[in-house]
Amino acid sequence: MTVMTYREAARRALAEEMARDATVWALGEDLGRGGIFGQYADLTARFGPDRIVDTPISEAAIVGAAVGAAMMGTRPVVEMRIADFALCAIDELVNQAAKARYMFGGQARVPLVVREPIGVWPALAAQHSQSLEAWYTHIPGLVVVAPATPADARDLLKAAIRCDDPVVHLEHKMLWGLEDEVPDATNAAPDPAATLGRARIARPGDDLTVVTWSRLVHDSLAAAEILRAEGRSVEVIDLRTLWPWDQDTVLASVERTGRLLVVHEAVTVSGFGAEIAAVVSEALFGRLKAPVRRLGAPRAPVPYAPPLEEQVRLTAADVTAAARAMLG
Amino acid sequence: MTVMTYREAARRALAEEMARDATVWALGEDLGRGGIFGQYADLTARFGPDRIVDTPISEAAIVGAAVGAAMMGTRPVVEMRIADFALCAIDELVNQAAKARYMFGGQARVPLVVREPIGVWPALAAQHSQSLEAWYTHIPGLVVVAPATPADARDLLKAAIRCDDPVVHLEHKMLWGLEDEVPDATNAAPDPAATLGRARIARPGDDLTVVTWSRLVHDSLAAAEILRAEGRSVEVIDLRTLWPWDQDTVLASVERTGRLLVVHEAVTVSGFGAEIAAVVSEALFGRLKAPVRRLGAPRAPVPYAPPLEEQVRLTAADVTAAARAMLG
Amino acid sequence: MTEPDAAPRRNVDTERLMGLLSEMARIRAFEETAVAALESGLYPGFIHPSIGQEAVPVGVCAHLTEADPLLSTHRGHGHTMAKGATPTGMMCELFGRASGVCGGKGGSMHIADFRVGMLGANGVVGANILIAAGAAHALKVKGETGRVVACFFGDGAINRGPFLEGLNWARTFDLPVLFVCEENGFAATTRTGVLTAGDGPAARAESLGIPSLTVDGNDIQAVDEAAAVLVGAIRRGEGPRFLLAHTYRLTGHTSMDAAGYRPEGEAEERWTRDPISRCAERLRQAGVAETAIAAVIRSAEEEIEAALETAKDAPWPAPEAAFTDVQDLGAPVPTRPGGLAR
Amino acid sequence: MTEPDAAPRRNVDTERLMGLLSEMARIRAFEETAVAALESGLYPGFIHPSIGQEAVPVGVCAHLTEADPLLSTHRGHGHTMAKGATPTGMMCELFGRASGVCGGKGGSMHIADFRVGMLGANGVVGANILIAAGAAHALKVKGETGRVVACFFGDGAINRGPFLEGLNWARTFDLPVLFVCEENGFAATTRTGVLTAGDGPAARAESLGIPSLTVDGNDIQAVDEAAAVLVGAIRRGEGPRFLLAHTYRLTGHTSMDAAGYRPEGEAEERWTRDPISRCAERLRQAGVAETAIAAVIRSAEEEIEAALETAKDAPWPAPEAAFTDVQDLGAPVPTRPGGLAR
Ligand SMILES: Cc1ncc(C[n+]2csc(CCOP(=O)(O)OP(=O)(O)O)c2C)c(N)n1
Ligand SMILES: Cc1ncc(C[n+]2csc(CCOP(=O)(O)OP(=O)(O)O)c2C)c(N)n1
Ligand SMILES: [Mg+2]
Ligand SMILES: [Mg+2]
Repeated sequence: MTVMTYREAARRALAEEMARDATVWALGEDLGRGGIFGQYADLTARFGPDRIVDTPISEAAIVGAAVGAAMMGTRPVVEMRIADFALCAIDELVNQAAKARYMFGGQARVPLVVREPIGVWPALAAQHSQSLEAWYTHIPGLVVVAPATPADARDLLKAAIRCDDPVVHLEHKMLWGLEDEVPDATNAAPDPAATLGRARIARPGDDLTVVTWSRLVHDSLAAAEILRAEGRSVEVIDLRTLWPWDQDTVLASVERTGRLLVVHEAVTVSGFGAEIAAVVSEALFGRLKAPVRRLGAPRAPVPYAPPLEEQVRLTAADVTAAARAMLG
Repeated sequence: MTVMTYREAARRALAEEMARDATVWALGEDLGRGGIFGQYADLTARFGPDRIVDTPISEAAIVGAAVGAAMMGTRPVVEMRIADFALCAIDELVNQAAKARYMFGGQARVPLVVREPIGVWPALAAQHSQSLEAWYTHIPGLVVVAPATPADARDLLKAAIRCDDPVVHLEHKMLWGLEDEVPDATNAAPDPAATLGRARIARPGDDLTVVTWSRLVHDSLAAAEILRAEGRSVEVIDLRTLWPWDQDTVLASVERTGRLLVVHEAVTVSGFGAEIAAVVSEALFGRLKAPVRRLGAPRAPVPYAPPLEEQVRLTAADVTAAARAMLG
Repeated sequence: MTEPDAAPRRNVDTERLMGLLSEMARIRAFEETAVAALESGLYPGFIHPSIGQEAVPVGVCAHLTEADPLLSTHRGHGHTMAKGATPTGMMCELFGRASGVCGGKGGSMHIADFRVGMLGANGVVGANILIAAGAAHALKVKGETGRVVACFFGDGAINRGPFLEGLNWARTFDLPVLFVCEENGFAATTRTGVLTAGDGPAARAESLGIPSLTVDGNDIQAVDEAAAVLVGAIRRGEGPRFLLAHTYRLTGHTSMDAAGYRPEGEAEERWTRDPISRCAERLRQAGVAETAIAAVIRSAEEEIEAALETAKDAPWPAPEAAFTDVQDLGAPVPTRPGGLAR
Repeated sequence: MTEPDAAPRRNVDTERLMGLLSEMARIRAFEETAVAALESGLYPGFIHPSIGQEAVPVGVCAHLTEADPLLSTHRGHGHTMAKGATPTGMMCELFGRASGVCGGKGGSMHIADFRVGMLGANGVVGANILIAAGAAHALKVKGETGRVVACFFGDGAINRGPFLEGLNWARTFDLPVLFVCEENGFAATTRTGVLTAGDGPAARAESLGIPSLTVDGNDIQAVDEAAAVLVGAIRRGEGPRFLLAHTYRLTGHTSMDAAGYRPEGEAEERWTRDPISRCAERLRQAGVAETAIAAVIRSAEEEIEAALETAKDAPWPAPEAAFTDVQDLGAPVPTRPGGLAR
């Protein structure tokens, strides 16, 4: 066990994979100075500028080139800087990366990882704050990952790099500084199939299941703690991987608790919570004690001013209130 | 009443709006030769190349320029040719068009219409067949429209052009040739607020509600007809507008029938059916006779060969089977 | 045409130059005040100061009226003020107040002041180029002649696709746009030279058929003169023009960036070419009294000081404002207490 | 360097030229057969024939080996065959059969044959430019020298952002890519000249620091010679190169397009500059017997005829194939009967 930040865990994961496999490389803007969140700090000194590649401001080319490089047998790790900028490279991700293997009848493999820092960070406003994970879950060919803890920041990134299909790897801007214990890893690290697609019961409980991911895992845990004082037992599931998602773990939990609240930072409407709610409502029809509820952002862009931003950013208090309401 | 095609209805709608309002103009590739589906036929002769604008192959510029032109008081109608190519202009649509009004505190208005021909058309394969309506419903600031009939191809396009916010207008490739009666319109045509967001009960029924849109309205109607022979009464709701969507009509229907099947051509996972299923399951909890079911495409790209394409394209038989299964 | 500054200037219109100095001083005062206020925790986030680059927007906007739309960038305070916006609305916006020019919803990266034709900063590098082309296209559709759209962007933006698509568009449709590239040597922490192939922004513009001028962007007179030529041509209906202005970002990329990636002495050396000092020096040489120059600068500082005081006391936006101006149909419905809006 | 064809050629390597003729004839036969088969309803959809443009891929690919990756377009049959693919796998793919080179999943717009280094046609104009840059970047990352990536695209593609981003990328990182622009005068039904500002593809490439050659793309010897120069430079590690080949699309945009937007006589006039006839004529002038030329063409036709027959009888893919090769984790699970896969 070592205590480290989410940033450091992710940084080490990349460094270890690069040390292990010479075909792994990273590309993105300003990586040579450590990346804007420091998640690439010192990697250029270690691996050189040909493997930690500073790119022009050319998001389409960053992803498009990574597709070609992945097809040619390397494993590019693409840094998008801010998830919103990935919208400048959607053709490359959705029409090219996600479909190449299929369209070409299995001739191509596209083992690339697209790292996208998501979420609200104070005062970044509408064009730097989005969480669009639901979009990626809708696209055949993509794996979608969203670590919430330092341990997962490491293990899921490693698994993503080892995955032979394109992975959208969503790291939350507010989590970079989060410190927690990270189990010492053998370097013979995660097999993608054993790691991706597995949820984690972050806190066991009996009265209500909260399914969440990324930043809101922590707020949900805080809410669960508050509710414990009120005699309520809330199970918090950190989904970790959104596609494929761990239906077994979620369904088993909700079957037991009878109540499901899905919590995410993204806009509620057509968020990934809708998919979970639809699946669970169908699978456990007649066995739920309450309707499945979703707690997400209103369908509004993220505003700048603090009192406005507060209106669209979920907090532990929001989760607590929603859970309390469901528990009756 | 005049019988005309979906193509012709849409063509006339645009022509009428252009005749009525000199600030309405259209831009896209090959429009001067009528557009690839003939939906702009003869409009250049009537309105000239400065209002039916042939553009370079520059999707980002087509949408980006339309944003600027809309902010400057014109009403651009953008032709994306094939919905999949809109993925080359997602920043322009999502980060710019959808957010400008909000970010600038109401100073900007962006009255643009983005026309995107969606759906599977024989043998177009993975990069020309997508239906990504769910994405747009997830983005604050966008109105999302998907007409299924010639009458709506006209009325909804007119309403979209008159709408003061950006509208994503999804026309199905397989519907261009569909003929049907179109009520004679007064030229004092649809008020957006009275037209957009209103579902249509395409066929009334009592045992099951099918909510659908675009091409699958017709297959759902065919399924309802087949099931009538089996003594089952199926209500088919053509949603028409996906955002805002007509929750009142849908909830009233499902409350009555007790059963909901959502049918769409898009991939099921995180499709807009998930949103509808989640809302209805929550709102009518305990009052449903069966779990809400979704029928959509598997999470696979659209393949080329006919026997493969058939595996991912829904038909009336699929709707019939799913409805029959729900009716027990 | 390069570096018209190289040759000594024949005559100096001191009145005009005093006006330009004043505009530059106002921007400088705004940026310095805004940085200091941010560092004191008076508002959240960060800003991209344009300290050292003031001559470019001031020289260009001297040839624009409020009827001429302008599209700006993340580093847009200078463009906004040069375009005629009052600093108070912008300062209040930085402070996230209801009286901010965007009602507190946009912040520094999304400043806009439509009253003076400033149609928006942009948080996405290069996106404004397409919007500018479209704003100009609207003028064509509406048959309006004589108006000019100005579009500012950095030397990093020329590597994004919209640069190609937007310039090709403007030339193809012969639209009245002035593209202004502020070559400050950096894209965030990266030297733009290293990641820009070929002969740079102007060569690219020329390859797209757009005539260009290249100037010392720290020489306000050079910018002023070049802008006069280019804007004049555009107004006469000759289609788009391109201005490449060499300048230097005297601060870090953001107010939080110490710019440790710059070799020691570089910024210091560049400060000696600060456009404001150079302008003042030229005025002195032309016989303008030191007191007159100081008065202009002092007055700029006072104006910004007043804006700061206004912003400090300005009321916050009402929470419900988070849900307005999203869209007319299907707008979110506020539901607090008991949860957020849907 | 322009139009090297203008000057009469000194000596003709007839053996080489016969080989090139044969390759062109194979492509021509493939396209004509594929169009006819489509028109007879033997397979669905449409194709983009490259009739009239055969000299470009043949001349370029004569300098490539199977180790050299190639990225193609929607109009990619010629590129694929010139790269060394057998016509049978491609014809079966058009027919949507299991023995198609993509197992029937791709079709004409997504042909790929990785065995010969053909890494994919593309249904999105310009997208292949970025993929090509990246394929070359992989060679750099892996430290492989001497291999060359070829990337074909049309004159319409140069107005998309990826053209700028991809060429800038290739030059910035000094990658081994040959960019080949097939200027056939059209983007679908639109004249490219009308919507392309500036001096065209080569001028843009040069502005991005990429040396270029411009040739008569209907003169196989000119293409062959220019490709030799450019590929040689790239193989020696000199970075990217650009080839602009003037050609003409002798058919409509697709097999369904009657091209009524072309003035009468234009296509007829252009047929007189057909690269295959010109090549044959040059061979005749060099003393090659008419029978030898006819034999080459007949043999090409026979090869394609055989491919057609194979395709007609080839088995369909199993329905489950619709669900394979999506992704390893989270792949769809076939559930018919009783519904589609989830
Ligand atoms: C599409 C996009 N990519 C990346 C960024 C992050 N970013 C913001 S400013 C900047 C540097 C821009 O450089 P330049 O265009 O030269 O403008 P300058 O900051 O020098 O004024 C970057 C990379 C962004 N905002 N948008
Ligand atoms: C991004 C994108 N926009 C539009 C299209 C539709 N389209 C297919 S081919 C074509 C014309 C391409 O012209 P060019 O690049 O010159 O190639 P050519 O067809 O002449 O070989 C167009 C517009 C597309 N496939 N992709
Ligand atoms: Mg810069
Ligand atoms: Mg062409």
